[in-house]
Amino acid sequence: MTYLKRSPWIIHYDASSCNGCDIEVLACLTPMYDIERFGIVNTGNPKHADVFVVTGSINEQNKAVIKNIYDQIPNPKVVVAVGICATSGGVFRECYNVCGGIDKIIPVDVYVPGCAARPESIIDGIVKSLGILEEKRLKMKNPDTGQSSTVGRK
Amino acid sequence: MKIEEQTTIVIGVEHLIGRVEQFRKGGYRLVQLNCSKIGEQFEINYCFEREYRFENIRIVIDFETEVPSISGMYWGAFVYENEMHDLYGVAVKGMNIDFQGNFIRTSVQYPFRNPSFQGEGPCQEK
Amino acid sequence: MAFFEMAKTAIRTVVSRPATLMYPARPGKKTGLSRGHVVIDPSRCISCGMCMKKCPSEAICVEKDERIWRIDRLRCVVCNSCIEVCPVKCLRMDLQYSPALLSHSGLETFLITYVKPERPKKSETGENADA
Amino acid sequence: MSRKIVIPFGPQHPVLPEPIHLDLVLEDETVVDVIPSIGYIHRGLETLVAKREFTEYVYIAERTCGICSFIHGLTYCQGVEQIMDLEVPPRAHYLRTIWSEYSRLHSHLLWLGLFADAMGFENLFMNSWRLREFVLDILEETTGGRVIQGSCKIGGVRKDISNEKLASMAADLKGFEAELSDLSDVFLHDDSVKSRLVDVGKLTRTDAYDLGAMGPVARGSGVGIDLRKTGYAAYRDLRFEPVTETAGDSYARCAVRVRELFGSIDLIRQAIEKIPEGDIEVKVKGNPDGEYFSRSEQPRGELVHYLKANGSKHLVRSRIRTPTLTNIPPLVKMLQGCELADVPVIVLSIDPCIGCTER
Repeated sequence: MTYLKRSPWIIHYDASSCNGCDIEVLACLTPMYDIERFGIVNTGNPKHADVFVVTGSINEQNKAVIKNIYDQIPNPKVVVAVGICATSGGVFRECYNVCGGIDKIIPVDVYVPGCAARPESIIDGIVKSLGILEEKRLKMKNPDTGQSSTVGRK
Repeated sequence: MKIEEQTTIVIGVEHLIGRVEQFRKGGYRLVQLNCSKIGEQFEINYCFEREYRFENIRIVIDFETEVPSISGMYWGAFVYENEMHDLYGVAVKGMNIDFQGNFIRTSVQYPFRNPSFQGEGPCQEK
Repeated sequence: MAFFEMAKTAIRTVVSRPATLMYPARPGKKTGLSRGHVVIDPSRCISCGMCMKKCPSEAICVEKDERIWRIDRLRCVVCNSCIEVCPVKCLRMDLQYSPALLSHSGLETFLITYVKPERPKKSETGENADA
Repeated sequence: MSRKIVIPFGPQHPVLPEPIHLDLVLEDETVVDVIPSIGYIHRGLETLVAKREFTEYVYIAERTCGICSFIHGLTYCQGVEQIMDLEVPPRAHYLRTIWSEYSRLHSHLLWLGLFADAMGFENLFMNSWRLREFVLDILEETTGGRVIQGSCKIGGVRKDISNEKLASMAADLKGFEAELSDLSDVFLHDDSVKSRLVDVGKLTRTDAYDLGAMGPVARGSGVGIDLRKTGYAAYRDLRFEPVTETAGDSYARCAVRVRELFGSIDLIRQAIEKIPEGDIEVKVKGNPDGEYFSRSEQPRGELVHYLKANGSKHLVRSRIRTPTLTNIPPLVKMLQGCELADVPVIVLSIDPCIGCTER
């Protein structure tokens, strides 16, 4: 539970979602769900962020944008794919402009299903991702001892 | 029960500008432009409305035919014309703001001409 | 006047309960109709494949020969359409949403255990068998 | 001394919930020209008509946009029903109206929150979204989905609301309305809100009409077009007047939306009072053949679903013209001549919904 002592910041990017999951991610920040209780702050700046929350599937145009934002986030970082579109492409999988889930471009640590993902699932997903973030941090600090299952995760 | 009467008049490309001019003078607003591919032809609808009266004019053209832009009369038409160009490859002549095919950037050129699909059939692993 | 306005808000905020639902500490709210995830009763499925045909995101796979009903949780958009078309009502919507996963492993496979009741032999689909 | 510089705005920007890219041409601090470019969320979902049967396409149509999902579903279903000459039972019409108006409430509250956030008024953002949860709870209790409701189908609706539930919904509206008027006071009368909005992003009446502005953008400039007046669903039986303001600035657009919230509450009350008993759906037989421009009033303006069918079970063409697309030319006009610092407020004042614009 050490990770709850820290205050991870999230950055949210709408890849090509229908807005449904987006507004649910935002709803998590508002009084009813209030993930700020866990010290989580939504930031607009990738360089401040620890958790990258992506909604919607990858398409040809935002491939580069997502890669760019991902690269700008300092290590350690985790990626949370929120919603069916982000995890597999969902109903839009067959569209010509959609490449599929986020894991085609960047490694994803937590998959949150749901169409649209409910705020409760998003909270679950983000809290899960904090554990992984902590593991990654330990791993980074002392690469020998901090064995973790996240190494080499796709 | 029909919600509203919708009239569609098919005209030739050469009469397009004249007809649109009439709508413009009559105080109609532009609802939308849209293109559909029917067989080996494009069908372009120009919809206008005034006081909830909906009117539609349609031109049917070949793939190569150039369409005159109506953005001189309706400034806001550029979004639809650029979209038509980007998705179907309709050549529109004389747009006020021409994005040169960069309004909606797509992975495939003129994707709606021959829609392609990816992905797999219903039963597959992964 | 502005002061009284503010005082009213302040008092109300102090007196009333916080709006926050305190989600992980308290269970999330659910209503009777909430769409969580699809559950199958494998003992009643006649593997007619209607759910597979009508699924808008092609998340369901029914393999009649191997008697398998498979769903990809990371593809299912919980639209309720399979449940509506199921002729024997062996599918239902559970209120609990599917949990977050740590890897791309949403596939869940169920072995269909339905046994066709003794009837004069009918070829292929059991569609009319029990509807 | 003035030098022109180009500032790219977006696609990822702290104030934008969704990616839109604007190239702002600036002279000192003043925006002289704007070049919008979209396509970051383009999925090409209209092509899916060739893959999905017309009855299944409802699920795709609904997922065009997560904010006004119900109205997308309604407009699509209405289009197919008009082509097939299906007579939808009156109770279904009323249920559709009730859900549409709840969607409008939820969308406007969402927008008010985002708008407050763009102004830098965090508290107001939180309060709007807290109120919005009330609407979402009702939507979930009656349809099963919070943002993607999925309760519309061709020929009617998929779920009924019991009369007791309707009565309790009407009763709950009272407390909601009281809280809403507290909130709207801040939006309409607070000095700091006014100083950010009044005279920002002016759009004259002529410009609004000529450029094809729709919804609150048009009504904020005095153009009283409201597609609900065409009388689709049950709107023909209900009394309401389009809300208009004449100033044409961001404040007027905000005021239109705030007043529409109360209009929606009133419409819901009327609908609950008048709702008839009866079936909620009719059977769909055969395939559609024909074409129709199905139009409806979304929270953001006029939504057009153009559907063309040829008698097979796949439609030939579905074209979705969303209100944001038609509001882009007015946005360009509004931005010309504004200060750089006002750009986020003006962009948000048209309530951009990029997800459905790019489809």
